[in-house]
Amino acid sequence: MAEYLIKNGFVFDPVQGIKGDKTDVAIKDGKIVATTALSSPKVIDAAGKTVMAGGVDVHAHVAGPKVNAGRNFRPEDKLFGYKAQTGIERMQGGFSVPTTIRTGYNYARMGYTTVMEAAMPPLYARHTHEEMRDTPILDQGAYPVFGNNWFVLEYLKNHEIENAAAYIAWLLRATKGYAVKVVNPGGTEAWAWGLNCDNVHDPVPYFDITPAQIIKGLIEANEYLGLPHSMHMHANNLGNPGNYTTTLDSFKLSEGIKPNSKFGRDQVMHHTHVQFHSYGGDSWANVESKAKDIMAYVNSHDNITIDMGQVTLDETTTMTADGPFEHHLTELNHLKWANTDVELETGSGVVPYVYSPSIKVCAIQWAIGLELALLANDPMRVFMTTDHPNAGPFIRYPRIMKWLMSTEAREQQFDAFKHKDKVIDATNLAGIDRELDLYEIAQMTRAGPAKALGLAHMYGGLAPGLEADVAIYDFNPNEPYAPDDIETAFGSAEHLFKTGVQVVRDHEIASNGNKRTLWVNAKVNENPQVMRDVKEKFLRYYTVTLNNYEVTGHYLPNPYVIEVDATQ
Amino acid sequence: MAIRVNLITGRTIQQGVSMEAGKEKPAYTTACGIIELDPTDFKKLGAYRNTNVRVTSSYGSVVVKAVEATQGPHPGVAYIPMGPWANMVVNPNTYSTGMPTFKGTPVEVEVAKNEPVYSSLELVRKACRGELA
Amino acid sequence: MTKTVTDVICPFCGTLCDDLEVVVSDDGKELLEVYNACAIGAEKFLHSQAKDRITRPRMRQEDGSWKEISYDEAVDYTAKMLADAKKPLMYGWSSTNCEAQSVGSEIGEAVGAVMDNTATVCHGTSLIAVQDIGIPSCTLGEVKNRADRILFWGCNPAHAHPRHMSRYSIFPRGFFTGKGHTGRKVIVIDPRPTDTASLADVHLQVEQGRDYELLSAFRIAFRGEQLPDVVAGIPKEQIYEAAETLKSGRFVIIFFGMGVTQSLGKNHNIDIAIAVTRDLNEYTKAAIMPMRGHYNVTGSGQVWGWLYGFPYAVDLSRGFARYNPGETTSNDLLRRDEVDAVFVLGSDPGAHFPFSSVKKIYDRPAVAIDPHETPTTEVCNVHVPVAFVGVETGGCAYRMDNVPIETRKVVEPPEGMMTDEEFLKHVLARIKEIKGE
Amino acid sequence: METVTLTIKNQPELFLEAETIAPDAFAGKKTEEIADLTVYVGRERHRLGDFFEISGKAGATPEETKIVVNGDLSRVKYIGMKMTGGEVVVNGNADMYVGAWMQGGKLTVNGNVDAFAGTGMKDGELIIKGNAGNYLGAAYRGDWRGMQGGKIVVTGNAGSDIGTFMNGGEIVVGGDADVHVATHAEGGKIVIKGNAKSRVGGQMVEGEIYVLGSIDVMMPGFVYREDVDVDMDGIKGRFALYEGDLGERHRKRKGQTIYAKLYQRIEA
Repeated sequence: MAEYLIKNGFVFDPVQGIKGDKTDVAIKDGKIVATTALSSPKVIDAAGKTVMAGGVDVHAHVAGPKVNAGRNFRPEDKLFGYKAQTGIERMQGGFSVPTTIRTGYNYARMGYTTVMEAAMPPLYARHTHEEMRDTPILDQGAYPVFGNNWFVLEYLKNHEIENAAAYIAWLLRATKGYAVKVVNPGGTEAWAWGLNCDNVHDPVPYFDITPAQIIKGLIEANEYLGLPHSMHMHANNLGNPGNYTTTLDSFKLSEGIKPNSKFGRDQVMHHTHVQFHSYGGDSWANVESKAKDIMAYVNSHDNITIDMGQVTLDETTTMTADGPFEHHLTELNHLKWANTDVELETGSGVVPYVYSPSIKVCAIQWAIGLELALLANDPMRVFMTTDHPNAGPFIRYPRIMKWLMSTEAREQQFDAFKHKDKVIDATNLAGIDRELDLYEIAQMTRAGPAKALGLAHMYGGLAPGLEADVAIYDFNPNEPYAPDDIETAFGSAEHLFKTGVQVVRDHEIASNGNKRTLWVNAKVNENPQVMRDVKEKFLRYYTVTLNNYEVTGHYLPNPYVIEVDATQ
Repeated sequence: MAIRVNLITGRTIQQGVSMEAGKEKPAYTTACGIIELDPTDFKKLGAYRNTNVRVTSSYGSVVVKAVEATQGPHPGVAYIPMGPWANMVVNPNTYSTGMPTFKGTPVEVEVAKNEPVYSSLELVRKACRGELA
Repeated sequence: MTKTVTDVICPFCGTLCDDLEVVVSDDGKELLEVYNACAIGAEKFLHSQAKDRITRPRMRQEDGSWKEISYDEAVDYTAKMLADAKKPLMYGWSSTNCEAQSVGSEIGEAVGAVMDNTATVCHGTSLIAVQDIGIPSCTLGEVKNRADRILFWGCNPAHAHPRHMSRYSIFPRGFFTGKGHTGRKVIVIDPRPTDTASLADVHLQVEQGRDYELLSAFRIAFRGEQLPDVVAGIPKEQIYEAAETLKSGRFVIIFFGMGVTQSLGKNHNIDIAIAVTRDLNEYTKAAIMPMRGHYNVTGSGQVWGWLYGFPYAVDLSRGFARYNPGETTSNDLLRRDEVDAVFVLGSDPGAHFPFSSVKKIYDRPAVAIDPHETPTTEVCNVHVPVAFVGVETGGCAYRMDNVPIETRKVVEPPEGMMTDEEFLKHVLARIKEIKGE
Repeated sequence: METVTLTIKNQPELFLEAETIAPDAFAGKKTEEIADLTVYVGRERHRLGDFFEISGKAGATPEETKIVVNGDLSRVKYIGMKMTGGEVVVNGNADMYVGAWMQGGKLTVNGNVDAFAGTGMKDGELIIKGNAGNYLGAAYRGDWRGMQGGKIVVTGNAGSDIGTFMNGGEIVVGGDADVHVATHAEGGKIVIKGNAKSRVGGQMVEGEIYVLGSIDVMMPGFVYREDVDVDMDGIKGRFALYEGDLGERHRKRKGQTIYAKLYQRIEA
């Protein structure tokens, strides 16, 4: 493999604590190495430019059945937005739900190299892997959903942590999954009867368990196994006025639990797209930001990480395993609604949504997301996401950077709102003058998510030994710039290296890369009861046989297995 | 004597089995080279069961064997299992949806005792070469 | 000695049963018995053993007779035909695996083809409806475990999806449906008293072609509004009663088929059936599902979905993907003379398109890839026989509820025979050569 | 206003995709530059000039540009697509997508057009002096924003699916209409001067339909309210007013449910 020396760039690397100093970065055999280890490198002159590790997205919906449902049922999302094939680039299409090819290329164009698919229905794991396989460049993993799974509900009803853990280990292996995802715990099972669980104490119909028991039990099972990532949480009551209390109740279920992981993470719960969970008021008429309350809790509890779920004010496509929420949404906007309930496991819904700057609630949502990041004491625990494509498409990350880094940009956006004054009244953002710097941005988009994923040994920084995922942006932080310069520069990386391969050269896609799929192989003690339960449920309730369930072989042409030993 | 009926097409299990066994085989013709008519329509037509009939629509014409409806009664509605015979006469209009109107074609059925029911390959071949009457 | 292969997936219909048992000879060359399959599925496995099977590519001669050619010659002919065409149609893609669909898509991109699958004459209009109104649906296990109201509208699983009723819909005992059949109410709406209707509690014999009006009447009945005395041949009392039966269920599932997708109104019939399902979710839980025909038509819609964003009728001719049924659909393209070559794989348009379209295939350079001799091979210049997917080679397929299942190879194909995927890879390589890449 | 005249001299082997035949593409260009505009036949790129004799010159802006297209254009798609201003006159039959996504100006076809004319139209005037195909003034697949504004006038008949997902504007059909009129419409006005078949106003939320002739099968969700006198744009007479679609959702204004309105003439 070629050696590269990236010289004289302004480097931002939270892993090594480098805050914009002129530093050289050396690449050899797919890894970052000491500059002295190079023999005859190709030299990239990065003088006057910004150099960071490849971006890491902790939460995006980019592959799998509901993403494809979103593509296939929205031809209008692709109208006139296509990009023709040129050179090595295959055909690309789609705005809010891009094709897999465009997904890979567009992340790379922003300098991102690792993207986690946030919700994989286990029965559809093959589909998810097929899409990831056809997403070029990126390293990816997918989180199977557990929060409404019948095995989990039955084990945790009786607090059988060891059995739950054995089942999790089995399912991660069967689906080639990466982490434990929880979406509206109990609520999606309730939705299979057209019902929901509105708070952490609202019991799940028939199963005689509360969301609180599911959440706490899954955190404990996750720590029992010592998985790389923590339990990854989408709480009950998403998107409703007054829901911040449910969010705080959910946070509190992690209290007193310490991480048990040799992968270097400090949290036991990652709560995702918190913007959607930080609403006060009791109706859409008086909805208001509760980001301060939420961040007061997050700032004072080290065992929690969160991501933003920033609204980008675009027309987009919402999609989530929170089936009842999507039904609620289609009742509000009357747009087309797709739903799939998945036997014994989960559900999902998809509805297009227009976040209009002329609608007060949309503007309030926009402000809340930014508040979360700007009120964060520790940017290593608060990550940039749009819950793509739910709050907006991921291609807006550079715009979010602009908003976070510039009060001027925020003021411009406030001025563009139809109900500016009401929005200011209902939120805190206008009173926040913090402007994040690129080091903090690197924490929120690189080092932080990598650490929370238990992948700090691979991603998120530029220390020797890490994967050679390196982005170079045409942006000089030491010279004056307009807010829009940030969006322009970080929307189009000048160069990008992914595991040592140059995938973007002079702002153009230069290679389809060497994409890998990450999954976690957790070894546990033999558990005959769980295996008996698995056989029984497949025999009686599933519509595929057990022998046809496991994802194998060619679905992961380039797997990267993370081994965990939880035998004891 | 000719009767007018509303033609629909679709799957039958015999159509499925014989199709998988080979569309070049006689069993496929037996399964699909037929028209299922309601007993009342047989009466109007004045024909015995298992008589060859010519089915004609605005879009084409085909000879098939008339048999009694297996899933009836459905007076005024006739059924030819999906396949090349039905497709000689169905309405190809897609109404700009891509989908021909396979179901609901007005057809005329008349007795054609002495005309043969062609096998699927013969039928398509002859029709393409303009060799059908 | 023989051996039994279990958990075999049936590559016939969208039911995609995965519990077949197949007995093969010890050397894996002969398939002897098939258990658990329906009559059609069993025939599909057994036909692979036919002694008169065509095992080498053939080219049509001037006099209309066939001449055997090599796979290399077939690859070359196909590649040249596609590379020479300004706008070739690549149709079928339903009786094959996702791996072949994926390679076929790369060919389509290379030559600027229109890619269309059998949905175009099957559930294409359902896909249009889903684009207009969405679709609340579920997996088949949800039906088995929860559904107590089963409505079959314009479909006849007793003939088209023979094991559907026993595996998923009418008869099975599931987690919340321990009583099986007796705990469910079954309604069939069809212009004929079909064999499926004979298993139902209620059959409404709708006037053919008036499904849209009847479905609309259900919506009116749900809201308690006034109905005309008779709609689509059904007295209003029966409509109110059926509407009440649905509303009073705990979990309603509507299955629909060609009876509505191919009748007057087409996508609108499905659109309003989905609206009925949406309405029912105001009162109870309801889902709706198309009875997909070919065992992997769903898969090709998924593969094109993630590659192009459209489930069928994808026009790649300008270097990017466009979609508009009525323009980019096979029968419209053929009728209007919009395409200048036809490639068929995994389908039989010769048997299943209106004859006016079949004639257009005959009038153009055309290649058919199919294990069988069919009316399509009859109108093509070259016929390339291939191994049966799901019998002689494996690969991914998607069930009618979009659940992906890996099909199994149970027996060796005849000596020297290519699979779809292998043949397509050769064609792709040859096209790249021709185009000088 | 300057005029550019195109006369077709070579028919395409397949179909010609010519979205460049629009005042927006021509404005500010000389004849030779217009001839160099790109058109497609399948995957092949060609020059507009390969298929048309081109004379005259374009105005500086679309508004100052008139295009006259002569000859048999029944194999030419996308004429006037997305035009924002100026004028296009087609002397002959044209294929699909005439005036699709049109935003302004005037487009006249002295002949018939195929399907998808005026798809997703926002504004402007589209006049078809012959018959129109299916999906006249309808939404693009999946889009809930169909025709938003402007006016379409067809002298002859129109096909199925007129004004699907219509939100505004007006469509007038001089002759008969095929099945499905104003399906899913939430606004706008459609006038059918001849006869309609069935599925008139199915799933309609809001908007108006006038039918001067017969309706083969009325939707069950349209209920007769009263007879009213209409005198509108030269249409006069006594009409039966139906409201619907009763099966569909409707918004309320001041406690009153707003239905879609279907007027059928009972006497001239």
